Amino acid sequence: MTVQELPGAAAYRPTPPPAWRPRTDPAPLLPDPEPHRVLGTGAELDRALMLKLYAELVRGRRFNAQATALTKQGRLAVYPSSTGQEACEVAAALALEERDWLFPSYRDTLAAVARGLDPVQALTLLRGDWHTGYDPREHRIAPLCTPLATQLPHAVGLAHAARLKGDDVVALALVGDGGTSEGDFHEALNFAAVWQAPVVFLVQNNGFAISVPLAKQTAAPSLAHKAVGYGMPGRLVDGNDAPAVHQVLSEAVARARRGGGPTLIEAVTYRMEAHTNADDATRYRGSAEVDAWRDHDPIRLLEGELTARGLLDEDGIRAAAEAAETMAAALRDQMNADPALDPMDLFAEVYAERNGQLREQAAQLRAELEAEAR
Amino acid sequence: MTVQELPGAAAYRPTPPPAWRPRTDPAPLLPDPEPHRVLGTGAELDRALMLKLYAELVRGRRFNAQATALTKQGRLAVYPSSTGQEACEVAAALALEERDWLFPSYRDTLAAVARGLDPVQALTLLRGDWHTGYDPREHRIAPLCTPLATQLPHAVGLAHAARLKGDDVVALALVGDGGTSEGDFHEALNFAAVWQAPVVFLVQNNGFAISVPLAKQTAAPSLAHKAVGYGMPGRLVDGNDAPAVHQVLSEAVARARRGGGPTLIEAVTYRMEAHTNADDATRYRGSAEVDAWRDHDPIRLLEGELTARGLLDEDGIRAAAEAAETMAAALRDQMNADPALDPMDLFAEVYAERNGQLREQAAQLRAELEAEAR
Amino acid sequence: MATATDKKPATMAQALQRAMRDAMAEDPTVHVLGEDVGTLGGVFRVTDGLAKEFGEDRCTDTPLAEAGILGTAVGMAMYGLRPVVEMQFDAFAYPAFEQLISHVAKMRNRTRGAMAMPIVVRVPYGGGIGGVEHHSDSSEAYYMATPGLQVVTPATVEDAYGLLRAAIASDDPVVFLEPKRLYWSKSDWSPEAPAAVAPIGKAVVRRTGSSATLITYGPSVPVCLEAAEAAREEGWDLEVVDLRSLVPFDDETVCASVRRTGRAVVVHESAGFGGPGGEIAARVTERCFHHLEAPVLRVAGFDIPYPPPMLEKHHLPGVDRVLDAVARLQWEAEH
Amino acid sequence: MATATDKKPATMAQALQRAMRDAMAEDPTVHVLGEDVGTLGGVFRVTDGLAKEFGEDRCTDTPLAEAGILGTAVGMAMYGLRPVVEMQFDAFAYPAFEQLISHVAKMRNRTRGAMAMPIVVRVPYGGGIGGVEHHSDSSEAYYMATPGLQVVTPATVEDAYGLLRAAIASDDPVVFLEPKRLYWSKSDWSPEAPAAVAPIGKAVVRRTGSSATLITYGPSVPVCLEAAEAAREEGWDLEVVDLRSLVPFDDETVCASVRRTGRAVVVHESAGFGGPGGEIAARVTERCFHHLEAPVLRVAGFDIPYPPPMLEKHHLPGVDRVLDAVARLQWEAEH
Ligand SMILES: Cc1ncc(C[n+]2csc(CCOP(=O)(O)OP(=O)(O)O)c2C)c(N)n1
Ligand SMILES: Cc1ncc(C[n+]2csc(CCOP(=O)(O)OP(=O)(O)O)c2C)c(N)n1
Ligand SMILES: [Mg+2]
Ligand SMILES: [Mg+2]
Repeated sequence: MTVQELPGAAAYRPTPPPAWRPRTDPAPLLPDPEPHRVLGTGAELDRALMLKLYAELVRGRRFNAQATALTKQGRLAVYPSSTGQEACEVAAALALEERDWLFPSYRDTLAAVARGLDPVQALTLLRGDWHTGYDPREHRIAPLCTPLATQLPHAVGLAHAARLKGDDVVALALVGDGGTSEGDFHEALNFAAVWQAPVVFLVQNNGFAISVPLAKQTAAPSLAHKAVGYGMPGRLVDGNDAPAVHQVLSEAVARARRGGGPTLIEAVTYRMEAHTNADDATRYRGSAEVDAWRDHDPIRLLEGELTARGLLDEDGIRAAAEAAETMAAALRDQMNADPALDPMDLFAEVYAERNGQLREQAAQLRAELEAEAR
Repeated sequence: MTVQELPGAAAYRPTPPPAWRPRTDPAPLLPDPEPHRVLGTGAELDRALMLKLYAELVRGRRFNAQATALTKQGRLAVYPSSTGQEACEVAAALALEERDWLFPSYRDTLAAVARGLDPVQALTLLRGDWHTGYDPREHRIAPLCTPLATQLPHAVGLAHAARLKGDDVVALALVGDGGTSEGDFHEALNFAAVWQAPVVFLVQNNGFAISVPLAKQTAAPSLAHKAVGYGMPGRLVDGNDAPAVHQVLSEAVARARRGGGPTLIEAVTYRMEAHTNADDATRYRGSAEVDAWRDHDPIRLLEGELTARGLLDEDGIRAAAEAAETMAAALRDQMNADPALDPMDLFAEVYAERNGQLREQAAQLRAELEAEAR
Repeated sequence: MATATDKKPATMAQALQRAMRDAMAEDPTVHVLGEDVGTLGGVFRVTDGLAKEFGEDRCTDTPLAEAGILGTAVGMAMYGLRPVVEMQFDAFAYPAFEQLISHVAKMRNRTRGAMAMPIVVRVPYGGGIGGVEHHSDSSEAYYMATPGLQVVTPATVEDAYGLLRAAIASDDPVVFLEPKRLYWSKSDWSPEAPAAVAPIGKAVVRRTGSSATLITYGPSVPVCLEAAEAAREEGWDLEVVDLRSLVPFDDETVCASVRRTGRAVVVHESAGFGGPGGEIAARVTERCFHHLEAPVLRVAGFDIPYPPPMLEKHHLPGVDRVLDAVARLQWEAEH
Repeated sequence: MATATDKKPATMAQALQRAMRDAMAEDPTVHVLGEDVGTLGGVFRVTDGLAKEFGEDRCTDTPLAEAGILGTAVGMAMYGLRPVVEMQFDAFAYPAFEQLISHVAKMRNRTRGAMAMPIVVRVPYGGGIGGVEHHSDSSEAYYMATPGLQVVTPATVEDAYGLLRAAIASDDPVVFLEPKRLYWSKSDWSPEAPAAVAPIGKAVVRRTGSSATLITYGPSVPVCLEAAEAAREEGWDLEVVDLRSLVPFDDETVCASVRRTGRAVVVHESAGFGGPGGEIAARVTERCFHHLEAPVLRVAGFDIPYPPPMLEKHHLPGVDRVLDAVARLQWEAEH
């Protein structure tokens, strides 16, 4: 299936594909490049890795479902689900070494959890008892980032600093298709290429930035083509083919680690749910398009292939489902407990030391709280 | 001469050229693309146009020299000379129709003057008696723009508005090599491509952003390649070959005018003088590099070709030089007169109507001025 | 004019939508642009239906880039259009800061009036909606400190309509701050009935009183009105001034009130330090010093990054904090 | 310590360079980055020689993109470095606004202290150097209004060194505002002699006096000192307080002075409306109301875009305007 054949392709790709190549180009690039795939190509598969990917995909989908359910129960303020995009989330987490850094966006709770972060800590931001719920240095996961694309220069700076220090640490930064339009995307990729920083940029092209389809976002033949303008390699991958995403990411990470510089990867995927629980996706896309993507579902794809190859059987499927249920039940229980809140935390860590006015204000709040308590 | 053979090429191009192409690219782009040329290629030349270009180049160089001299005499606060880049400046002005718009940067006084703007009005900003010295709407020249790359989205917005209105107006925006690193460059090109706005972006790659050479600015094989990531055509042109710049610009303007959308053009040129009169270029580049570029001087190139073809003779050369001298003498005289200044102008046109505090402040200044006058 | 039967409850979000719709219908140069403003009608539905009614060229979903949005709006204004730009949330207007400060605010002055910037930048602002970080900033201090901008914020449904009409009609740029938590506030103002344009630069006395003046705007207006009600029990008769326009500032209305009451508290949600309240307190003091029985006090958000949803209620200035400040207006010394 | 013979005149630009050099020598995690800071040594030569001495990895010419510079500095700080970022001019810091407000200022708080941001953002600011538009903004109000930032500005050569050392040593972000027109001001402080670190958050009384207090900072300090000299002829003995640190604000020193003198004028170059003076006047009034014989007055730049070079002298607060304000401090009523 080429990108043009994907469900909703019209929204995905400008039609007709624009003429784009510089005059000095002796040969045209593919106007509709075929993304890299593994599943269905007969490529050899590492069984342990595939089963791990599979288990994490299943767990990830269940996690998304549980988190969305928690919004309905008022246990989360908001949840931007990555259902449909689990292959990207999980592959991102698994492609990294322990010492590497992940720079997630607000949609990438799952990548953080798949990396091993405690789910409650990962969900703190969206529950609303604090902002970042974990120590980024401990987990080498930067704060889930809301201002779009602003995490990308952070990843570059960190990777650059690590390289200067002689550490072979790689930074992987996640961003959406919409985020590629921001100035920070441009500046980050340019710095990365000039500094040959060990950083990998993964664009999850899920077709939409809230309601805005990719065709209104860019006229480029693919987001991977944006790599050209920075002098770095660009890769296009089927974002629902978990082994493919893992492979492309792993290659890029390895390349960065051995001093080969940054890579831009576009993973073509689809956001199956609304932007967040607060969004109404029916306002901007039809259910036929969503349904068509179900045929290209990342779990279904991997499950089908592994089953066909005899690498996975009914038992394995059941075991993965059960493990996911156990995780979900535990998460539900944990999230059903009210978090401990201390209003005085408002003044904690604004600065290393409270200045005069913060001392005054803290005293005021304390007095108010004491008066209330009386 | 390929770009690699240009003087100072090491600073111009990263060595070795980085691998840049997306995996789906079936054929490599030229890692060191050859810029488009006219002079020396035997192409047919339009005599009237060539002589006009020639006269303007000579006038332009003289203008730059005069303006720099005026800084020494304290008649200009600062002057960023475009000596060495006259082919770009002049071609930009001549490639536009009367109804088109020019969006110059702070270095492009010459383009504005070559378009017909009164030199004193064009120099007002740099003399310092006011900011923009002319009515942009009257001349269809946006204010000379200092914050880098910020004029690019303006050009896109104007071109888009014109197209919506049904006017066949094209906007030409000028920016430097350094300016391509700014987020506004990225956002402007992206908007232009998505909207298919009738706008042309001309990057004058003069090798430096103040002291920073291009190799520290980008790792791309050429700045023209940046077009790829926006889905627009990219063109690379020898920026010292005036007919070539004019040709490439004219084609892009024509394309934009007939609804074909935006084009990005990189013109490879060289800033022969310091960044401004206040800069000391010896701190960051050797005189050998500068001298080598004299062989590729835009006036010399055109003069040589026109003479060789018998389109220009000694008389013609003398006439152009004399016209330039006349212009310079007039400019000197005009600029030697102190501009009329009215301090009360501070409060003019902050808003359409002065608000209360501005009325108070204006009254205060008026009282001060009256007290001084007594 | 509206008849009584036209009237039905309308929300502030609807009033804003109606203001744009009426302006677009009257003036073909009015264009709306921003992220998700077209098909979706904006994340707060403030532009709902505009793309359908006026076409995507008049109400345009842009690429996701705020500097690009405002920068292209500058170019559109240069060609004679009147762009109304939506920034999705307060903190997401920051990428457009350079365009706003260095171009939008200065263009008329730079060009000696040749090129005005009739641009409205709509910014949903403030907290109280349970938003996660970066969704609840009160950024008015940045805009107030920038000569060349007008800064306006409605507190009522009627003013939302009237001020936005005035902002779109203004030949100078307006940062139009929309209090997010009042988007769904209602009144019996009818979106079907023609409504008055509210003048920019005029504060309004929302409640008359004689003991002290509460000077406030936007999301804090309802808080102050509630506080004024509660204060009656304590024997204070509070006047509430809704500034509506931070720039230009209506010294006349504010000072007339303070001279009468002799005491004032400025109330806003934005952080106190370096916030609007400093300017307001300072200018009221400069102008009314000998009428003041006590220093002008300020009740504001704490000087901290906006808190997470579960803690925001401790940060936001509420009725009690307003009353506490009123109590500190040195009544004993006088009474 | 320095001996008398060490001493030779040094400029503020040299003192700043020396502060970075000393910090870089002492602490290998200190990195300087910005446009033209390497080979050229910065357009004001403040980083002169650092790339040569410490290598290009420690003092780095970046691509031309301010958000990228500050954004990568955030990442470097995440990995334990202490970046010192140079913004080339005040107005060219605006593209980095989002990174500054949404990340630099908030990161410590967002992460409950796990991730501090020991970043210094050096911003040459203010006018008086004949710069064309966009080269003379006074942007301190924006930074002051942002909780999480410290905002510091030296007025003397010694403080330039001492405050920059303190800023680099601070675990929290500092916007370090350098008054451009004082870059070449001199003192007999020797760049070769070790100098004291000046504490952030402490104002200093530059001149003692009893009639009234001039509260000022940065480029306006010399103006106020000159005004104080001139005021002697009129019989006023003026105290001059140099704030040095706008955030944190030294209420103690300022209020002690105002309580003593009973009168105050805030002087700064930034536009008056919404500028630092409002906050300062308001907090001084809140804290010293009953000691005040007159309202705290403000002398500031006009509320206009910064003027072109030939007109800037009419905009900048000078000695006469300061004396006029002092004269308006209601002396008759008291004397
Ligand atoms: C600078 C900025 N502007 C606007 C927003 C509001 N916003 C949040 S998510 C979003 C859409 C992002 O789309 P995309 O980058 O494709 O990521 P996705 O949500 O599809 O994962 C927008 C506009 C923001 N968070 N930050
Ligand atoms: C946003 C912004 N950042 C920094 C500057 C300061 N500055 C002025 S010119 C310049 C170099 C520009 O280089 P380039 O874009 O190559 O243009 P050139 O000067 O070579 O014509 C810099 C850094 C500025 N004007 N605007
Ligand atoms: Mg998306
Ligand atoms: Mg250049």
